[in-house]
Amino acid sequence: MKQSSSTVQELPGAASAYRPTPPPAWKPRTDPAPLLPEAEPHRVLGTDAVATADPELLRRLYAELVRGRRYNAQATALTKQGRLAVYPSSTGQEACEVAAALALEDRDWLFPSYRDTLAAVARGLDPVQALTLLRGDWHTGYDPHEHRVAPLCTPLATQLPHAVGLAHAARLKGDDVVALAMVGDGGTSEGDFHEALNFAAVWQAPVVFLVQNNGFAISVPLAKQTAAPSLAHKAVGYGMPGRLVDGNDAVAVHQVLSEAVARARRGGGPTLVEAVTYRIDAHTNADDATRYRGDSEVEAWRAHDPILLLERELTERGMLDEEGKRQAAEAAETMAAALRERMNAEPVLDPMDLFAHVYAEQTAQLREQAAQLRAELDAAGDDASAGTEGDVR
Amino acid sequence: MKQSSSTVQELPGAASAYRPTPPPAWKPRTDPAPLLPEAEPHRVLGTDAVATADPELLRRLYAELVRGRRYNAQATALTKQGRLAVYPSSTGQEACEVAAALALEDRDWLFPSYRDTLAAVARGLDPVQALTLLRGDWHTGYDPHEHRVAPLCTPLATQLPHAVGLAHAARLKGDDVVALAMVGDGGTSEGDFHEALNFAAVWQAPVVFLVQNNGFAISVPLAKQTAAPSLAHKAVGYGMPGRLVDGNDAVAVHQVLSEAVARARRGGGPTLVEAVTYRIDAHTNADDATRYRGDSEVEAWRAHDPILLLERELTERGMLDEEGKRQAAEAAETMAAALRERMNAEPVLDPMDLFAHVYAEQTAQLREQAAQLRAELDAAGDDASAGTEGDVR
Amino acid sequence: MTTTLAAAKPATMAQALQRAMRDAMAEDPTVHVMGEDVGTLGGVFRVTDGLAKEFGEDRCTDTPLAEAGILGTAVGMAMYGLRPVVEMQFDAFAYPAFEQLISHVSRMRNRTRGAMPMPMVIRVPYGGGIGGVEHHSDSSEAYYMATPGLHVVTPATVEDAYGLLRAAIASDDPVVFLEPKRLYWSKAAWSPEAPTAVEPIGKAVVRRTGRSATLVTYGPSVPVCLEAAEAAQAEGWDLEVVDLRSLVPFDDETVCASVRRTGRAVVVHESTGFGGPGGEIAARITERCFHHLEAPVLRVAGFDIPYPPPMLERHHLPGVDRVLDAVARLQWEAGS
Amino acid sequence: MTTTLAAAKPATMAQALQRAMRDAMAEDPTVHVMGEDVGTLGGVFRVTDGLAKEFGEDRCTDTPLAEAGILGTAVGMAMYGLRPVVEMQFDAFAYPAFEQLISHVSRMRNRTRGAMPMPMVIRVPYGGGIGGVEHHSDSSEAYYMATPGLHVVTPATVEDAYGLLRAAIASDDPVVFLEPKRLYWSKAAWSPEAPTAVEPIGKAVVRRTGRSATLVTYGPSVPVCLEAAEAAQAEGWDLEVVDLRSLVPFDDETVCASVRRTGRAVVVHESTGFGGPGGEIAARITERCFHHLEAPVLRVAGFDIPYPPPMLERHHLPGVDRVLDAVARLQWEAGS
Ligand SMILES: Cc1ncc(C[n+]2csc(CCOP(=O)(O)OP(=O)(O)O)c2C)c(N)n1
Ligand SMILES: Cc1ncc(C[n+]2csc(CCOP(=O)(O)OP(=O)(O)O)c2C)c(N)n1
Ligand SMILES: [Mg+2]
Ligand SMILES: [Mg+2]
Repeated sequence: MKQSSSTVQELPGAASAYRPTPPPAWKPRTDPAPLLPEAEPHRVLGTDAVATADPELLRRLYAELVRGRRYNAQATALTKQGRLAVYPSSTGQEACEVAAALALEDRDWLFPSYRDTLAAVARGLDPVQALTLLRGDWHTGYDPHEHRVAPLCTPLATQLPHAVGLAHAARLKGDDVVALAMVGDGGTSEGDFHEALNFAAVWQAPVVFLVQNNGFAISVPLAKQTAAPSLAHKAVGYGMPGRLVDGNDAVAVHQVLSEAVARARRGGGPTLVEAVTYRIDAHTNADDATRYRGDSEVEAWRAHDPILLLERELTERGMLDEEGKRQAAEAAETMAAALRERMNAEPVLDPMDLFAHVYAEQTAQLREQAAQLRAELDAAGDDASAGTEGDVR
Repeated sequence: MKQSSSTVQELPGAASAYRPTPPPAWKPRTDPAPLLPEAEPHRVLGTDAVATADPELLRRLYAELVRGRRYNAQATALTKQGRLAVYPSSTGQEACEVAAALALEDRDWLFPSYRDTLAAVARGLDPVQALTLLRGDWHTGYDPHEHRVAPLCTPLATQLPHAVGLAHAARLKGDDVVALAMVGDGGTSEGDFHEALNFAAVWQAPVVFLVQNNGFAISVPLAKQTAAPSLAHKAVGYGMPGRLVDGNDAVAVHQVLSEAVARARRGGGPTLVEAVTYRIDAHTNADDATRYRGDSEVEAWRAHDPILLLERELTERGMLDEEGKRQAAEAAETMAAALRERMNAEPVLDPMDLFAHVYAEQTAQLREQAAQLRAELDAAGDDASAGTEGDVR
Repeated sequence: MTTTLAAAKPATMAQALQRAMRDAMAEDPTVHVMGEDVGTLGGVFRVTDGLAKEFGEDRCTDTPLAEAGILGTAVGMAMYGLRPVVEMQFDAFAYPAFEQLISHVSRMRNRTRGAMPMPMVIRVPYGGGIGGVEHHSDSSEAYYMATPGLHVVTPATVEDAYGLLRAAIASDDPVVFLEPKRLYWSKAAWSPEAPTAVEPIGKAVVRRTGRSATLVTYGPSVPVCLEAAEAAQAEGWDLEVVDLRSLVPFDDETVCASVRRTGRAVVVHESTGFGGPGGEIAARITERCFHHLEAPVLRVAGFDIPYPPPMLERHHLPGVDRVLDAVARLQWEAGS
Repeated sequence: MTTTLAAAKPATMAQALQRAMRDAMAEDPTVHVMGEDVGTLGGVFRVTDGLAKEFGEDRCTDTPLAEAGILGTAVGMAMYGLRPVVEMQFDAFAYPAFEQLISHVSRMRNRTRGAMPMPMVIRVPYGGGIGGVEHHSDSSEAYYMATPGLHVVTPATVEDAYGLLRAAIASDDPVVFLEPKRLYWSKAAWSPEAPTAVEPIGKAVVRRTGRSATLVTYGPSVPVCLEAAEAAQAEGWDLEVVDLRSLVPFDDETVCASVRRTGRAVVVHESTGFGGPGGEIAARITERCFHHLEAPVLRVAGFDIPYPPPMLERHHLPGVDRVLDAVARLQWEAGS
């Protein structure tokens, strides 16, 4: 059974008369070269390329980044006050969040993960509705069809095939719609990531996958997650282009995503974009990041902050002065104050909602159970509006 | 929300004073170039490279291919006679099957799929035991530890993480063991394929993945399975080398696998090998291949038959004459006759085996159920040895 | 439209299922069939035979080989207003899709307060008795029953195969449609040119009336119970046979009406007994009919073991004798 | 070895579980802990805290984020003689691993006629009541119970957390070890320096003796039932509480002995009622104790709905009042 191939010997006979031909069915269908991502993360800020960027876009991005940062801070504060059950902050990742929202047309669809409330809000979603899940009064707090934002998705990477299916369905219906799906570096290890990208490429579905590589999956650093040259290199194995971008360069992210969206829209198929960024806060308020990373790493990234990068660029180019900064900050503050105020109101909940929308029509069994709960509530004199947490009794 | 990046305008201000630097944490850990597979499937037969091959290996491969082809034919015949429940033939793929077995050392492990009985037999497994699953008298008909052959695996790609785990465990224990796992082109679409390759690369586990790309997953052609340049290109996304080989060139497959095994053994980590081959028979005896492919395709592949290729080479080099062919055929015939004879004996089955090995110790519930069946059998005067199929009554 | 089924000949369950999809696809352009080998090949059981040819590959699609991907993309398609009819090739090969099924398909309507219903059918050939090797004969209905938000439906006759699948496709909720493999080739003098009506989901039917005891069953065990009921006459037992057809929603009314009348019940299914559907069924009968019961509700089920190899499966599957043995243990001496 | 737990202080269930793994790892070099965030972080519930530091990253490994991959590689490790202890981060995140669990982990011993046992523990934090957002509070035990070849174990006390986890790790069979999240921070005056004995798998315990009726329960519902039993005294009911501890194998003996004595039973769990564990439990009690029953075995369970959001979960979870309501319906007028 064993056979060592190291025993190299001269063979008898002349060199073979026939020439090798590839096996009949084999043909390379795609040239891999154009699929390979950039050698280094693509950047615009600080390069000559910035000169070709739309100034209005730059200002828009700046305002949204500042607002986004403030939103993250406000949501985190609400968590400390017990107004939110949990908040996975995207502080430090605002460039990705904002660029993802701005790269899409109104008719397009966004598929966010639990960390991407900010992208949903930047897309126009009501900030309070976007936080319903994390406040805990319902799962999805908004009608996904209203702003074409799929439910914030917690089971990792499971939203990716949804995006592919929706984009595919839209194309089948002849609609000019692109889906953009967001996932983290950790999420790329899940089987659903693989299956979604493969379906997208085979179907040439108009979908863009944005991986926010923020260096960690909770405590697990990228080096324990993958041995790939970059996450963008995964694209090659599906036959789609991979793009690598500096995720803290809002202009670069916006550019790469816009190109990918345009490509998808014109029938060019899916793209995988890896945005290299960093989660400045802990995984969520419940996490203790000091257990798995040092301050110096965080500090290095603070120096590469997305707002800082853009602010510096705009200031140097004379597009932003102190007054401009003040205005942006003020707009953010107004948003935060409104959010704070609205979130301080106790949500009015109806326990009978437990039985709503389980099925299109309530089953006999659920009607029985609803009646039981109704009776219990009546017996307890419950006014059905209390919104406090799981005191099980 | 919408922002068209097509509006390209000159920006005010001078070119930025600071130069772009990659984000702090970003460094390419692997150069992707060496991971990329060959541009065309690697071949040895018919090239000058064949001159460096070990003649003994060539003869050994030839004998095993002929025996393997005969084994496939015999098993298919047994199916027609009702002696096997089903047989997924590897006719046309014998080069992959045989090379996989011969590339391993005794202490190594093979993880076959349902199509790979031949590899298991070439590795030394008793041909009848290898067919137990397909005859239907038990699931796995052999002790996997005896020849280090994992159970033939039906749920697609699920054996791949097993191979990774076993190889990883062996390395943790300090054992010099490599695992070789076999999967089909269709199986590469499953999430388990992705997760297994990723774990293998992150752990640098000594494991080799052999994808037999035989063009079809039952009726589904490769073009509906993937848009990748080749399946071997998937390796890049995990940070492991991908190799592309002509799967009907037994010497080339053996060479590529041996190199990958050696690499794994010396701590170099996993390799993904795609062998381009063709399934000459239908998916199984129950399948009707005329529904999804034409004769001309099959004929083209018959001209690229693994036995033909090697036979021609050996003949041209004066290493094989009619007598040599006769001897190989005779050895194969002897194997087939023995197999036929042994498979014609009705297996002796004990229905009480239903309750064996469900748990290490039988639970009280299973004892009750076993007693029930015992009583039923006694009442029916069943001699407990009938081996006919599911006549439910 | 080409007519693939002859008008006069009796049809098989597989043909009736094909016809149900064909009719639904012809009526409703949002119905899309997808799965492994469902297109060109027409499915390994030929249940989707001819659909790709008739409606095109975009309506009946051979997907890549990845069950979570199939169900996951179907979710996205349903979000956009399509009605995917997904085929899982065999029971055990639906397992890779469980996360999508449990965490998304079953809950999407609820999670979104009704904004995103999941009108989707997941067809799963299930059960044994066809001589299949391991992983090809599982009865996985307990998993689906334990997942709120899903309907779980299974036909036992050719007519119901058509009528229930039509209803499942028309349903605005996700339906796990369990097809008893063993009955795919069962025939009825049912004319495919005049299909029977759409059958409502959630209604059991009494397949045989009787006074002594009720056999509560579904899917592949329905013919077994009918045969047992015939054989039981020799023992003087007049057995009623209830075919549940729908495990979710469960038809308490029909089942309890029967058991209250007969006073005795045996639940029969192929799935393993422990943790299987029979526990739920027996428990709810007991809760509702306790004072009518002359004996405990008994269960005849597959043993609590991994599904056995083909040559031993007949010892595992609940057959007529095992059903009769259970009926004999219904404490006849005790009562009415 | 560093001692991470103080000797005198009362310990939490999380600490007892950590201690069980630590002791097992110290005794047996083949025990390997693996999962998401189990190493450096010590797990999101800190149950594996300190293990990577003490035993090295090869013995307590942060894996890539892929549950099927975790369980699948664990299968391979078990094939090579290791004893993997796998952590699934939350109940719902075990679903991606179901195919590996059902098709391989549970059957490998059987498929190979005993040649390849799967000595493996799959730790799953389960259940609600902790204010978790969706997908963080599922009670998935019905899926595991319906899968032959698995043991299914769940502790309700700090002592059992230690004793049962030790037994699970020592078991030569795969054990799904369900850890009630809600009880992670429950405390006992149990000294981690003098751990209690290893508890046998498959044995229920009577947590409170009583004569009027039996509450059959497990895991997070045990404290609820004990509280209900106290409250019931005011109504004149003296309730017995049986903590199953092991759903598979099921301890018919202990349960039936209790119910035969009391003549009445209520099964209590958080998992949804329909298709949940209670059906099986009620059915088997009825089968075995029919003539001792004064009333049907009743069930108190979670409603048949997707697990609700944090602010509504208290209405879903079976609490003391709901248990007492069920006890009140045990037809007291009728009998003994
Ligand atoms: C299927 C699944 N497994 C596990 C988890 C638990 N979990 C939540 S977030 C997280 C880390 C995700 O990391 P990454 O994908 O990098 O996204 P990030 O949190 O960094 O944005 C884990 C393990 C989950 N939500 N879903
Ligand atoms: C998880 C799973 N899904 C579906 C199947 C059914 N099935 C058996 S073989 C097969 C095709 C496999 O194709 P490929 O991987 O190319 O291997 P080949 O049969 O060509 O050797 C399918 C779909 C299965 N065995 N497992
Ligand atoms: Mg991350
Ligand atoms: Mg193939």
